[in-house]
Amino acid sequence: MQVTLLQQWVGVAAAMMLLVVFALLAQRHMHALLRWFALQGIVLALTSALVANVADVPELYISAILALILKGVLLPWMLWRIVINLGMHREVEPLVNVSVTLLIGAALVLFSFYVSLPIEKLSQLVTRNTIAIALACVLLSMLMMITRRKAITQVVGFLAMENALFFTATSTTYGMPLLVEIGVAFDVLIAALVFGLFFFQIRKTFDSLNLEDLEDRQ
Amino acid sequence: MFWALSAPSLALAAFVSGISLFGSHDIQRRVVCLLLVLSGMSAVIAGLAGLLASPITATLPIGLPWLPMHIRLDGLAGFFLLVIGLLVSAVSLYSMGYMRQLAARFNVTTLYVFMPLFVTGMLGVVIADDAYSFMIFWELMSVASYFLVTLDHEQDANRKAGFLYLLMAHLGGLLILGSFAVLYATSGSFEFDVMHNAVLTPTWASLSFILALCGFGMKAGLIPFHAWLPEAHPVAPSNASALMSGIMIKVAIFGFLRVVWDLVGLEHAAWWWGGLVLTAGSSSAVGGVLLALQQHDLKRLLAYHSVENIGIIAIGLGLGMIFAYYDYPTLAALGLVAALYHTLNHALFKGLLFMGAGAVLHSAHSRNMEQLGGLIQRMPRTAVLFLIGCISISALPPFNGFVSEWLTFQAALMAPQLKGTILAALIPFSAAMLALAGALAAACFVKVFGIVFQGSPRSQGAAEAHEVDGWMQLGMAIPAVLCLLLGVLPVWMIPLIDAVPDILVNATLGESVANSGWLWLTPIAEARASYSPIIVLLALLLAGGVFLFIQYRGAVKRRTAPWNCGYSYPNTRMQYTATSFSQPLRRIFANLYQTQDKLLRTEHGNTLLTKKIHYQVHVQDLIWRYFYLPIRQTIEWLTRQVDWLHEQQIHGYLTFTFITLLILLGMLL
Amino acid sequence: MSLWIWNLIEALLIIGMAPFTATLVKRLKARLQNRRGPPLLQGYRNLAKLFIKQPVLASQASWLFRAAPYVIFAATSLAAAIMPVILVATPLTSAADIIALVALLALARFFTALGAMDVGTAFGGMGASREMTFAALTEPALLMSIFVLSMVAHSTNMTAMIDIVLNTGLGLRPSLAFALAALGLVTIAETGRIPVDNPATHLELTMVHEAMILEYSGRYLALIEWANQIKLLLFATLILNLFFPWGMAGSPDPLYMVIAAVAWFGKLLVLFVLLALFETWMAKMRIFRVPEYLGLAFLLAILGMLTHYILEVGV
Amino acid sequence: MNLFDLLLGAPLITSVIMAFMGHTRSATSVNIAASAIALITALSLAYRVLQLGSFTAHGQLFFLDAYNVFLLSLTAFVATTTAIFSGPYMLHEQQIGRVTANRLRLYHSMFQLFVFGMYLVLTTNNLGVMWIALELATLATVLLVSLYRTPAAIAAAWKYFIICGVGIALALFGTILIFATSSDVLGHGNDALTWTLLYDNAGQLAPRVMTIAFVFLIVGYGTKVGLVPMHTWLPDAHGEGPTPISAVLSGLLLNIALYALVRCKTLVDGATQGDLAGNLMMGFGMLSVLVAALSLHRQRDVKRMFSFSSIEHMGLMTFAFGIGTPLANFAGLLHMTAHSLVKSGIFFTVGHAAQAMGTQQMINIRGLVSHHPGIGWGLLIGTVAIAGFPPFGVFTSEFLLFTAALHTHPWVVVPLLLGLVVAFAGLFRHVQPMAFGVVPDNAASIKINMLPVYVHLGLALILGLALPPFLADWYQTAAYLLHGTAR
Repeated sequence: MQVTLLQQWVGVAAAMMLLVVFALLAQRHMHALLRWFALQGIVLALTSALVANVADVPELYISAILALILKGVLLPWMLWRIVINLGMHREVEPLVNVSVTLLIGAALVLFSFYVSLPIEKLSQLVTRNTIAIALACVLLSMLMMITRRKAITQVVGFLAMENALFFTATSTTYGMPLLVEIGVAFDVLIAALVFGLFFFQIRKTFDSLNLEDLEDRQ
Repeated sequence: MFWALSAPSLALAAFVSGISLFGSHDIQRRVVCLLLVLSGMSAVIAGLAGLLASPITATLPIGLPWLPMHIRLDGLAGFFLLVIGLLVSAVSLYSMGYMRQLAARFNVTTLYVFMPLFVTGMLGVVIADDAYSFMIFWELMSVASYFLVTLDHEQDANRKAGFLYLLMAHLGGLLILGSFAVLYATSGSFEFDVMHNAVLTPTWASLSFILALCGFGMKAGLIPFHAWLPEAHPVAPSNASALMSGIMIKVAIFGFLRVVWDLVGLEHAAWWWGGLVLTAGSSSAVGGVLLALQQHDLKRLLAYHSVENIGIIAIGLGLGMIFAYYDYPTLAALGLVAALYHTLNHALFKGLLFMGAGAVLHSAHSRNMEQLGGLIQRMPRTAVLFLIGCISISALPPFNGFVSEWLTFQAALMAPQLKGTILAALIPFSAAMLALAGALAAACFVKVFGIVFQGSPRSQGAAEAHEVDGWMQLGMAIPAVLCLLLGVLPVWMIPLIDAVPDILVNATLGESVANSGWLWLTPIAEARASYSPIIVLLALLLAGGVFLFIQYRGAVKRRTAPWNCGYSYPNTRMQYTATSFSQPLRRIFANLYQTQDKLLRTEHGNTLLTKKIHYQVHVQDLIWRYFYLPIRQTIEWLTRQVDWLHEQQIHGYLTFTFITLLILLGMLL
Repeated sequence: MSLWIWNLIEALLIIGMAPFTATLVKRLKARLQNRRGPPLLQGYRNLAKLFIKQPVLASQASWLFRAAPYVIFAATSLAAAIMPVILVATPLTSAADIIALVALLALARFFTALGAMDVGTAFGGMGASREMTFAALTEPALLMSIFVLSMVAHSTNMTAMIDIVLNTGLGLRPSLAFALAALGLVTIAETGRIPVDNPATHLELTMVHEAMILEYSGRYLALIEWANQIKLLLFATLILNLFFPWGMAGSPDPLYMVIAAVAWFGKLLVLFVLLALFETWMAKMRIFRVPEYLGLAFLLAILGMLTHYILEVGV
Repeated sequence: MNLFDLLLGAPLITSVIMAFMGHTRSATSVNIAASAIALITALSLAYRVLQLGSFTAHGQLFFLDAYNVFLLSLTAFVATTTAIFSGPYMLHEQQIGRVTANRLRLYHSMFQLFVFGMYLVLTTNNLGVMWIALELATLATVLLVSLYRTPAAIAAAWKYFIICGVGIALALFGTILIFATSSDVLGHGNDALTWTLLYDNAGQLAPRVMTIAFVFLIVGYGTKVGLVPMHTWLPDAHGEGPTPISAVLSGLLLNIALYALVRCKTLVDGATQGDLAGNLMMGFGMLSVLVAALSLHRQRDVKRMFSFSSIEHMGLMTFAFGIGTPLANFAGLLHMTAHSLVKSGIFFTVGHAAQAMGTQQMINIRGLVSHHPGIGWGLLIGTVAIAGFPPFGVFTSEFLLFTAALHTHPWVVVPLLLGLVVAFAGLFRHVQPMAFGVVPDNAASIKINMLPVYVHLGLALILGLALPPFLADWYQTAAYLLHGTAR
């Protein structure tokens, strides 16, 4: 089947998503991390718009716009304000040094490629080859949550994982039914609100966002 | 079947009244004890009906929808109903008096609530005819008796004993559940008669046998699993421990018979089944009595003796199983009847002894034999009843203990029929163990009676002891009289028991016992062996009576101080104590005990003279060190390893999820 | 009915002969120590004296102390009555077999110990404790040694056991030899003879049986002493009739009875000479050497049983 | 006004009202009233199912069959009893100053939101909506767990939120995969996620993809069920949250998560025709029973200990559904009901005990039987019931489970038996000193409301002794439904 130009663009967008997730893994500074997170939201919106165009599924445009507003603009801005007025010091202390994390990330991509091989063979969708990348994004964002010391970076990891899931939805199934899509977006929004609520609490009681202090209360 | 149902329902009525009437203790006591006595009576009648009439089955609407509760009243259930009924009625009469004084010290409502439940549980187990209701009543019995054991839960030792008791009961219950599950897996149904006719492969049959032996052995107190029994029984109030020691371990024997002999069926038996039960029995017999000898707590001593007597019953069962395997049905019937006869005897004299111990505890306020003594003058009637109990348990002629031991010896002497198998050599050795256990039991009960009742009182409590009230004496008199009757009239009792071997090994002793008249007991054949208890009793009375008559007109007796090599008047401290009485045996069997002795010596100024000396020895069971502690330590070690899992931080927990996901995905490649 | 009367006569014979045989043993021992020893009827005179004397009781002795001698005497004399002495087939043997005999002796011992504990002195406690300890070790050996014979005879009925030895020539049987040795050792322990316990002494440290009956006096002491003498004669007859029954009367006509009586008394004489020799040759063992002695007896009995299985069951 | 709207509307509306209503004594009564309305609607729905058998509403969006109807009525019943129990309990907490007035307002509205989430999970027919409802319920419980605002409570809530968030995200990935394969068969709309349609033509779904989806689902929903190694959030969430929440969390939320997992398992079984899904669940179940049993021994906090007991029982249920035969499913369903009744009863008692003794550390909780016979005996009988002693329902389900397991995998029963005994030892070793012993001097006497506990234990007793026929019939149809064959 002749691969049209637009389909190639979808492939490029998927590659961009993978690149962004790796960048998130590699960041040292909080501000840079948030900027890349916003970029991820925008790329996500772009891919869903592209897929909507390629597979001519109209509702996908709505979810693309939704993604752009919510994940591209709103969440990063919220996180940015939290970082500013909590006066978080700049750098992100990773538990495991960055180069090792990147190595593990590469291995995970290879692993997710092998795992999703059978899915690609079966699915007739035009965007089937992006499933492997979607799975890789999910695993990488989980890795990001594990290897970060700060509560904020863990939240970013969680939200990156939500983005990866949104991307999976668009790539494997041209987007979930609208009802489900809205529901998921609504849940992510509430989750972000609750995170904000928690940060003030943690700040007030532990006066530091390090996760170690949470533990020694046991 | 009406009586079989009325027994547990009356016990349940007692349970309900126990709960509802918690207002005044007196009414509560009378109502509960009366209902229990009636329940005991109806159990006796049901037992007799079961033994004499043909088996009846019925179903009750409660239970799972597709498995209503089945009940069966056949010979086996009948015999054990008889045993339970006799002792429950006796103990309930005894409790009429005993509970009055107990109410002062403990919250007796729990006793009134859980004693009837305990009796209902036991009655239910005996008449259950499907695995599900058997298990329900079985564990109901365990839980109810747990609450009886922990009645006095202020002391820490009682709680520990209660915990160990319920843990072992639960483990035993699960093992029995395993053996039922094996039978269910092959027969496809829970009802006993379907299980009975199921054909088992040798491996499944042996697995079910092992599970049943361990499960019921744990409840009965066979040697490796007996550790809870001497801890739990002395701690319970005396009427409860009389019931527990008298009947509960017999219900375990019933369970063993029902599962192994009836359901699994001895035709599926392997040759080593009987041998295993025989060795377990003889080691329990000797181990139990050796440990009993070294105790100085009266009720703990009696509890260890329960282990010994269960061993003797197991020897009878083992012999029966061996003969059944080599298909000598009449000899198997002899072994079984010997075991059942001893079950009935033990229920009676152990119940009597525990009630006696309760009376001593009630009036002398101490269980420690070192502080008792001289009670025969202060409690004459209890002393006589206790003496009858001691003679019966030491298997001496006019009383019932001797008859069952005699039958077991006869069964053991049939071993040459087995023509040179290994078991044939094992049997005489177990007969020797039985003889040793019997002789040691006699030594132990001379010590008990001599230290507790004879000599002069060793403490203020013992000095002020007073005779117990009428109800308690009546409660003790019934089993005492029955002990004598069973000792003298076995010829009537054995045909009654015959219904049980008729079901299990379809052979009976009836005709060989009947055809030689009511005077002689000839289990197998006239020439073989015979014993006529009546002639022995008459001859004893005659010989003793003749000289009593001649002597009666003899010179008047004179009373002086006992001979003490001419020194001062002997005081109570010069008497032998429980520890000193068993000192020779402690030295001879030293390597079987784990002794810790304590010597406190206070000098008198310079170090040469001692002002005061106190010596105490405590004997601990070897089984604790080599069987129970290792298990406990491995579990403690495992819990420490698992605890590492929960001391991580949030990263650790996320890694667990992440790694599980990767492993599972990896498995699918 | 005549058999019952013969049985009664035999019983009275044993009970009557008991004091005579006891003094006979004393006299034989005295002869070996070239002393004259007591006149043969001394036993009867002692009993007569004791029966008349006024019994002295301890202040806190209970009814059990007074009842015990009667039970002891009754049990021992019944055990003696069970034992066929002259006639092989006495009716009482079918009423109680060998296990019942051992149990009756155990009953007697039980009440002796209780009598001893009743007074609450150190002697009574010590005697009872030692007696019951040794009894606990002797009884299994005694039972095992008898079981060997009963397995050969396929019955525990004494008449049947004697028949087997009398009529079916058993030939050389090592198991019976072991059983005989075990029974011999057990007899010495059971009747309280020299190596286990010295019947003549009142020394606190060594006496076992004497310590128990220290408090008894008058007619009670007479009954107990008499019971002890019956027990000695009973065990002697047990050894003789079970293992060397030759000469016993098959049927109750007078000629055979006389021969049987003479044979019985002759064998007794030989046995008591051997006993006297053994006692003068041996010294009393330390208390805690006795368990090894009894362990040996138990081992011999078990060996007897195993050899019976391995060698003779096939026969 | 169809029953479903009433069932879902009541808690949603009340949660909004409660958010704005100032905290007055009437708040608890409103809370109880709302739960009562929901209970009545649930029972009438159950009655309708009894008449008509399974039925759908609102155009395949909502759905009731034998499997979720008894769970719905059970959830409604336990939610009502918890509301009744939490009334006086939270007032007492407010009196001793652990909770401020407006936090109680948050408590009531979040409680209703949480109950709404659970009803939605049970009644929805759409896997996507089921996921959303479960996520909503998790968010509600996070706020409830951090109600006391103590450092430990916040740490526990944070841990709960992150671990469950990750877990549920993985479950979403699984749902997306299911949607991917089903959209080829059932078209791109909502039908592709409707469970009834999926169940009917599970055969056409691609087996490979379904297995991968099930891996994500079992890890995802397994975190919510509390299966080991994803269980680590559960002890903290129980230990730090208020007692009514621990009771509802342990009694109901774990059941709901397992309900969702088993729904997906039936689809996977239909697709793969193999027993991979069953074996996975059995593996996780066995691991949970053993690890939970061992970790019971070294606990210090009473609610943490009982949460490990919940993990052990959830392990048993997963094991039962893993076996998959109708008898095992029956045992699993019965165990679900009995466990949630008895466990919530125990948590009520433990709540009272903690209030009476002023602490949750088991070392200084002593002599309950003599201090407060109601609490003491309630705790003892509850522990005996949860340990699986016969007269109660938990024993029946364990009994059936053993016999079912012995049919198919005989040698698996041995570790299970050992696990149960070790668990009993660990549980009773802590409960017995708490119930018995001498009363410590700092014990306060509080107004206790033990009626819900005795009602729960009574129901568990009925389940054990005389299982009502209609309930048994439901279990039977559900068992065969889950086994994939018509009854």
